[in-house]
Amino acid sequence: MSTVETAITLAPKQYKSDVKPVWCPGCGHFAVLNAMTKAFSALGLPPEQVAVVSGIGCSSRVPAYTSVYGFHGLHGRALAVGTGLKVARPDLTVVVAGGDGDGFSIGGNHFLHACRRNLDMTYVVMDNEVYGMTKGQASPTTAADWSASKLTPGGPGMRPFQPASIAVAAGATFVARCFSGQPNEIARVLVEAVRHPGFSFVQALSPCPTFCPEQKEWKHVVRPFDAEPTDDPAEASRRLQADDGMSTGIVLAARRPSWAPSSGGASASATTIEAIEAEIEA
Amino acid sequence: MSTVETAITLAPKQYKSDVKPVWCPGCGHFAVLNAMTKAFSALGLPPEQVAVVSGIGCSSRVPAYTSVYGFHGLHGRALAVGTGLKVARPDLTVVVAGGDGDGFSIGGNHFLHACRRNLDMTYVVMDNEVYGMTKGQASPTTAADWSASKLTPGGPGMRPFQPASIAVAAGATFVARCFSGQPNEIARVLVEAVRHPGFSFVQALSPCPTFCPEQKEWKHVVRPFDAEPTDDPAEASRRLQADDGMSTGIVLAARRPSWAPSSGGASASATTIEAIEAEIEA
Amino acid sequence: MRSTLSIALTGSGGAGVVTAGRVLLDAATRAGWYGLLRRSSGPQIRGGESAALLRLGAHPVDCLDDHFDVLVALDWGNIERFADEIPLVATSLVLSDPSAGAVPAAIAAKGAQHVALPLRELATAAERAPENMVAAGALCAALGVDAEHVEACIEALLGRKGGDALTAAVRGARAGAAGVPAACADLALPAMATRPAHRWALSGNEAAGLGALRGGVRFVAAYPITPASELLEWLAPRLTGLGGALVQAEDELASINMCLGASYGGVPSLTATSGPGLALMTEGLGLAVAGEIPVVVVDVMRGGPSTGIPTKSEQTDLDIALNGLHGDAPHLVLAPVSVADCAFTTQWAVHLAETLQAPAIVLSDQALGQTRVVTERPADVAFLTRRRVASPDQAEYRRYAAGGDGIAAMAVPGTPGTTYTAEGLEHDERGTPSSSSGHHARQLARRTDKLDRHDYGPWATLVEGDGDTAIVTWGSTCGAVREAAARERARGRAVRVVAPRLLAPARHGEVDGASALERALDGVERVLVVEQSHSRQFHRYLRAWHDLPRQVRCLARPGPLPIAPEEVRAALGDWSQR
Amino acid sequence: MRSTLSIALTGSGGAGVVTAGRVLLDAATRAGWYGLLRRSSGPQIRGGESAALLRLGAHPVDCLDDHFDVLVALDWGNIERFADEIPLVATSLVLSDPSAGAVPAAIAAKGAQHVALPLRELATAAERAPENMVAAGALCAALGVDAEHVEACIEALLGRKGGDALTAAVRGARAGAAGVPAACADLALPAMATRPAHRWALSGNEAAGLGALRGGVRFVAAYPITPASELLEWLAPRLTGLGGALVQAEDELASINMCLGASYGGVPSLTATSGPGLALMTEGLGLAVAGEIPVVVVDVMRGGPSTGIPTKSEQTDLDIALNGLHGDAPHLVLAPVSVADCAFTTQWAVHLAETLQAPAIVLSDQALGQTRVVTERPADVAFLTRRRVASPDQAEYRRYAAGGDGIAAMAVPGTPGTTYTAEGLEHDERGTPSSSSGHHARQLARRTDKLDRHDYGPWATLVEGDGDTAIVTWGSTCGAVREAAARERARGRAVRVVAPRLLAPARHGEVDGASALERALDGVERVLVVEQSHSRQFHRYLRAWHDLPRQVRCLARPGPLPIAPEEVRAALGDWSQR
Amino acid sequence: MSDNDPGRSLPAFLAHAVALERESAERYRELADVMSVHHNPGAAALFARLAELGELHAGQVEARARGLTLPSIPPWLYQWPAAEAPETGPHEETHYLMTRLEVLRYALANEQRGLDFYAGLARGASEAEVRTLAAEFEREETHHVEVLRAWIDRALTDGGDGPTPEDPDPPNLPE
Ligand SMILES: Cc1ncc(C[n+]2csc(CCOP(=O)(O)OP(=O)(O)O)c2C)c(N)n1
Ligand SMILES: Cc1ncc(C[n+]2csc(CCOP(=O)(O)OP(=O)(O)O)c2C)c(N)n1
Ligand code: SF4
Ligand code: SF4
Ligand SMILES: [Mg+2]
Ligand SMILES: [Mg+2]
Repeated sequence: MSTVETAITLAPKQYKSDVKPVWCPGCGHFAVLNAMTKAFSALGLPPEQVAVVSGIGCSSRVPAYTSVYGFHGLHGRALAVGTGLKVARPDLTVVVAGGDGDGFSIGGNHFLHACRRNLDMTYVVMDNEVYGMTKGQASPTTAADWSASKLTPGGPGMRPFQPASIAVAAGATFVARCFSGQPNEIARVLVEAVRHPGFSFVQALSPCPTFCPEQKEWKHVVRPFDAEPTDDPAEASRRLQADDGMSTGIVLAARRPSWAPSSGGASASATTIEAIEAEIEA
Repeated sequence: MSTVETAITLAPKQYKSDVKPVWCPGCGHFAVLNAMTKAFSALGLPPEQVAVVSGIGCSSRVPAYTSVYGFHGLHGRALAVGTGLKVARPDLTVVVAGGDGDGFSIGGNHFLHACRRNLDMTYVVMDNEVYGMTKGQASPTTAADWSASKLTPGGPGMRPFQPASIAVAAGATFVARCFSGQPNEIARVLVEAVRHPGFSFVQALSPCPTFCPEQKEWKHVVRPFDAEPTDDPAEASRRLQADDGMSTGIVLAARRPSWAPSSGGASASATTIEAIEAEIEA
Repeated sequence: MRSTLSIALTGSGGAGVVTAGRVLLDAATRAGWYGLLRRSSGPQIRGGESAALLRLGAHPVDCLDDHFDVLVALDWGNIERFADEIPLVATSLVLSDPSAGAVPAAIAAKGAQHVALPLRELATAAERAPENMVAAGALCAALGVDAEHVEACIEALLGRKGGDALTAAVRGARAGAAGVPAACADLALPAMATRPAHRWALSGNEAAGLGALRGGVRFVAAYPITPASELLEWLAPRLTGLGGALVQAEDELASINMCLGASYGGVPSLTATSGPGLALMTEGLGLAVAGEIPVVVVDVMRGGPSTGIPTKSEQTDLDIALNGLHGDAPHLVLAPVSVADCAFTTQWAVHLAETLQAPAIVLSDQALGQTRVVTERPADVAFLTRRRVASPDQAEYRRYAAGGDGIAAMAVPGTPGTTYTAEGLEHDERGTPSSSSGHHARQLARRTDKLDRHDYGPWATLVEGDGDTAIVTWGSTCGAVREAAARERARGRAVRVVAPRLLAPARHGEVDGASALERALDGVERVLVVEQSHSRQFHRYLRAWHDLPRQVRCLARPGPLPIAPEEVRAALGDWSQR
Repeated sequence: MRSTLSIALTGSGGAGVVTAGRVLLDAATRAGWYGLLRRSSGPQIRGGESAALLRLGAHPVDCLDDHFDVLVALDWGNIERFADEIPLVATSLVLSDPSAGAVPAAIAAKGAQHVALPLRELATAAERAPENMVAAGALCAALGVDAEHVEACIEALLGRKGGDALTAAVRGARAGAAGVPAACADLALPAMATRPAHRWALSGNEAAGLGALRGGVRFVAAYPITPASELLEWLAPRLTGLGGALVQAEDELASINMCLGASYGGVPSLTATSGPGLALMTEGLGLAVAGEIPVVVVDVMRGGPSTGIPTKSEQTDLDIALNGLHGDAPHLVLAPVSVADCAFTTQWAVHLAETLQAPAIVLSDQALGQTRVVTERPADVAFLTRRRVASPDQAEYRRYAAGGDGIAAMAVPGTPGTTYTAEGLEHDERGTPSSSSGHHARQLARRTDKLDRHDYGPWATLVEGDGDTAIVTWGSTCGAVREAAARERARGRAVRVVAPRLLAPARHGEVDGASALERALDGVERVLVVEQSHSRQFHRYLRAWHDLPRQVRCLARPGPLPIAPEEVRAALGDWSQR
Repeated sequence: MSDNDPGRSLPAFLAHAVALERESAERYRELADVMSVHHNPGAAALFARLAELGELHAGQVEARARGLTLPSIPPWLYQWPAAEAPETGPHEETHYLMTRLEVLRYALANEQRGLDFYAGLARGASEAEVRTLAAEFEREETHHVEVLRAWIDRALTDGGDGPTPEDPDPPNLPE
């Protein structure tokens, strides 16, 4: 990110493609996209070594807007795609991105199991507490009394999903929250997240002015966590439970071995097809 | 359980059907079945007012072994079926039952959302840390180094899923753990769970001697939680995180409104089909 | 004088195209005409280019016409995107404001007449009235709609926005009416008796919702997806009003299984989705087959495969609806034959699912679901049979034992003496799991036969006209096909239209080995199959299940452009000369 | 002397039926015979009743025979469950220990000869040797297998259990051999040259696993399900050995999407499942179609619908495999024609998926997957084409643009200058989402044509014999059909057997408008369709996609009982007389 | 919960005695069923016999309670020395290949726990009536124990069933 570009270091905008986002002007997702490109630049990653994988939703449109390898998959299945990719190609930097509906509603199971599996990849959820793409229905993170959706006229009527707490309980080793109003801070967190050896989860609060104009207020409410990141899940969980969901920063950065196909030391006798065939000989 | 049976009180065995379980002798699931019938009896529930809903697995065979209404559904979808049933028929006592594979692997998403929705029903998971029905593969709760399954020859290699912690993080209002070696205690917990006005989750440690003979040791390891149930999720979560997964008893019993279709006060103008049709008149 | 008039309004974000189109439709309705309004838009959530595609007429209209008589461009933003969707001919008028720039090549190439409509000037003169209302006012005036109707509609639509917006809109409409270009002189539609009773205005999605309620649905669980969400949004408050419930589920796996739970509990249940969601529901539907649990899924189809083209119509979920369940899983598949028929077909689907204790899939599509029509009040048939319920206190209740019609009595939880376990494993008559070949064969046969042998009455197949040439079609393409046939008839050529409303069980209504569809084709020598699919899904369905006459042609074309009446006539080709 | 011999061993929990069957098969193999072993069991996890169903022969055998020559009952526990599965005739021998009780009615009714085999006595005399080994020893001796072979097999199978168990087993086998009842005198099979080279013993599941590895699969993600789990369990350690990976996923939605991620990453990927799991994968398969991502799914079919009959075979996932994807979603569907062919067909499926950048479903079933055969080493074809990979550093890489064969070059992440986004929305050639009718039509056509026009070589359709009567079948029923045809030919009647190994694209290999299958039926006047399904899924597939001769009969019967050669001959009926 | 203390009131004691016998009989019946499902006819027959005897004893104890109003005690409030009623055999000690000798030893352990339970009350109950009746039940249980010992001896002398057999077959995959 120096002013003089070297051959290896690309400027953030070189991580953007020439596809113009269809996002509404004012959408928080722009800031997350920008932060992502800044983080890739700061990390000095060659674009071809990075893959951004997503599901379906406004936020999930992000891969096409980057100049790295992209995968715009199915609603809710981004983490599964990312998992397969990372296991098959551990050399790549895999960033999975999407929305709160994609990740916590239909994709909730993969979220749980990705946290547990602790593969070395990063998951960024642009949380606007709404289904933007399908015209403003309540998502798992929507407030119980948000009554703007015709589908839930009286509001969803239940406690919002708490992504960071659940990530910790499910075994994520890196958990952070940030806000699209602070893109450079997102970039910083993303750099840490990508560097973290294991599964890193970043909840990026990212307003949807179209369906949730009230989220304009967020900028007045967010504030940094009042403590440094901990490496103790129990402590992280305590902090998160005491929080109103609007504190930002890295909460947890713990070490735990990442899952690998051969973990536990499988005793693979045959290492060639011929050897395997020999076992079948009658 | 008085010697003189009254018309209303049925003995536990009257909640059993005449279908003989196919479970292996020694399976922990017998004790959970027995505890369930004891709980129904202690609660004085008429069998026709109770529905037991399950998925697929050895544990999920339980509905047919009871004399109440039963639903043996799809692998992983029991909670969704239970949710629909309870919303449509709030007058019934709905108990959802199944295994750790059914509930935490394929069914993980419904588990998260059922905890959050907090409908007034009970979910019992017979946790044997294995897929019994499909011949002993690792489940989410299997220890990282359990190498008895050919599918994961070196062991699953990841941190086991922590059902109770996740339930708390996801918003369950009643969380308990018990052990099939103590069926009367399970019955007690189930009675509390059914009485709890909201979603109650009971993790019943239930050994699978066929695929996990080592679980015979569990009886020497389980012990009651060293504190009374709390009504504070943060405290429950702290206790669970400090625990090795082998303490039993009710951990959390909190109050939070149960979801109801009209919660939040939907403004339903039309209350007859005719009135609705009148709106359509051109 | 023309009997229908087709108008396209286009413009980019904020131009108010959709509202103008709605004013036009509503005003024409008050003037006694029928009509339909279809919307097309770009991928942006807000502010994208959009088009309101209208057709108004002296009689009910079920499809867009081959071309538009008038295109009113509020501006030219991204008009290329709609060039395909708005066919114009030499007699068509293109109305636009010269100050918005010259007519772009994509439109100019169509060779229509260009007419200046100085929207900006008129609007500015009317104290900055909204241009879209100027356009609406001008069009209404050209059509011959009384100003009184126009203003009443504007008030009904914009009333809640309050005074200023409303009066500005009315000013705009008046300014437009005053400024109708001379070239628009012969756009007038025949005068009608105004405001007839029993005329309804609704979209196919709303109609399907109404059908569900009429059919007795009181539980819905669903997950939002385009273009089905509006059906659900329409239902949500109304279900609550009727004492039912709608659950927004965490995903489609949950929605279908929640429906099964509620239906098991005795409450008729429904979910709505589109292709990707249906794909997630097939396992649940299989359980509904095996466990004999009534449930209805309305699939509002969109362009496929995969995420495909979510906002556009196609008839390509036929394959998955018919054959997407694993195992031998007989179930019901129905398709409405018009926008308004979404009400009847959905109501009937609920009735059949409940009566036959089987899942029913209703194949609507974006073109039906999101098109708003003004039409006669759709039929409300009072079906007599309902779910067969077990009587209490039976000595040996056998859930899966049935008499001659193959339909077993289903106990409702809460009933004493009939407890049982609903079962997705193969089972004996009591429901106890069994892998015996005898139990399997008997239950398979019963589950098939109860559907095949049911008497579906006159609704199963729509048959219009006669003659030895037939056009066989289904779903949303029925509109264009019926219109094409009408045009043929007007030219003195007999053409039969055959459209199954009940697609599965395909071999229902057999008489002497001939299926209902085969009988509808009695005496037919030539069949033109019309469908909106690339892989000829409907044609393959017909071949697989029915014996067709030897001469078969197929007009199968994918979405998103609708199939037009003249396209159908063209496909008849030399058959049309006979 | 008979050329094949069929033996059923039955017994309840702990009787060791399966192990005895395995000893018999292995010993017969060492003696130079071919054979197969199928297992059938009750619903208990352990200790349930089970049956080992064997057929041994002087030539390879691909199916069970019409009846069994010998039934050895180690005990009579729950034998009724198997009564259907073990047809006996008057010449069959029923061997059982009189001390286990009289032959139960279900067996006695079959009219076979009862022979006393005093298992308990022999076992006790042999110092409490295991009875199952006594039975195995007796049978091997009756067949004429050298004791040396028998003991070598026992050692190979039980060696790891250690000394005592092993010596007891050997004692048992010897005692059995010494006690062969006189009635067993003519069970001997023709003597063979022993231990021939290149003979393999494997189950269909293992064969499919081997085919996957041979095809280059190095990534597998899957969720356990009967009867596919063994395929995965076989693969897990071997994949690791080859430097690949197997991920046990949280569910089938995850497994298919993990495979897509790995395949997108350039690594050939596969998953295996059964009906319920396949139902959960169709959305992912649709993405593989739209995004053109190679992937293979082996569906080991079991009885349906829903959870159905998990342990038994049926061919009823054909519908969902062919038509279970929403939208127009052309893909590959293949079916092995024998147990051993699971290797070739799976390998070929990987090759085709990779070459054509499309998902391939391999339809195996429980009868193929869980049957162990002794056979010739299956072919290992070295296919030349592989995934077409984009070359680095392109000025304007267009992922979805292709030349004449319709196959675009797919960039592997890590390659500089070819970054792109794999897309499930409809898109232009670059992959940018588009709802244009032109892009849609072109991509749909290309995705269809690349499959239809590919040259599949000689493997697509198995054709055996000639004549104007054909039996058309697929998958696991090929064994019985080929045997029935062979019997017809032995009687001097020409019968053609036609079995598509490649079911979709159905219209591949067209010459002058005739599909490969239609050409295989050239000159055929009568077709008997044979399949194991109640709803005639294969028959409907044939009707939908191909023009059949006018005379068609159909032998369609659901599982779980296998279709036997004589059942096929009976279905030929009067056609067999010509 | 002194109301439920079997040592402090005769009705509470009898409630315990009834539950002890009933639950034991039900468990034996359950085991007889599961053994028959798993084709262990020998074990199934023995468990069925034990269930019959258990039902008989339960009937006898119930007869002793006739005329009294017993407290209605929820399962978890019985004051058992361990998790379950003393004569209720634990599931985890059963397996499908159980020999008859193993079944008898299993039953013996159950009866022995019953005996110990009554013996404890015969000495330690605060209520005299309870002590008397407990002593009587103790004698009854002693008899059961002796009978079982005799059965075991007989089984041993006729060779028993030999060592616990091993299932040579792999398990099954039902779903
Ligand atoms: C299987 C399936 N179900 C439903 C949909 C419809 N759908 C598309 S995006 C979306 C929600 C997106 O919300 P979120 O992930 O929060 O993203 P946002 O648009 O808010 O950024 C839904 C429900 C779909 N595409 N596929
Ligand atoms: C969609 C689907 N996938 C997989 C299966 C196979 N299956 C049946 S039961 C089971 C696991 C059961 O494990 P668990 O829930 O822990 O129950 P247990 O048998 O251990 O009591 C699996 C994977 C299935 N029936 N359906
Ligand atoms: S709808 Fe909301 S989330 Fe979607 S692009 Fe617009 S502002 Fe962003
Ligand atoms: S396999 Fe395990 S879980 Fe299943 S019945 Fe047997 S012991 Fe129980
Ligand atoms: Mg969102
Ligand atoms: Mg389990």
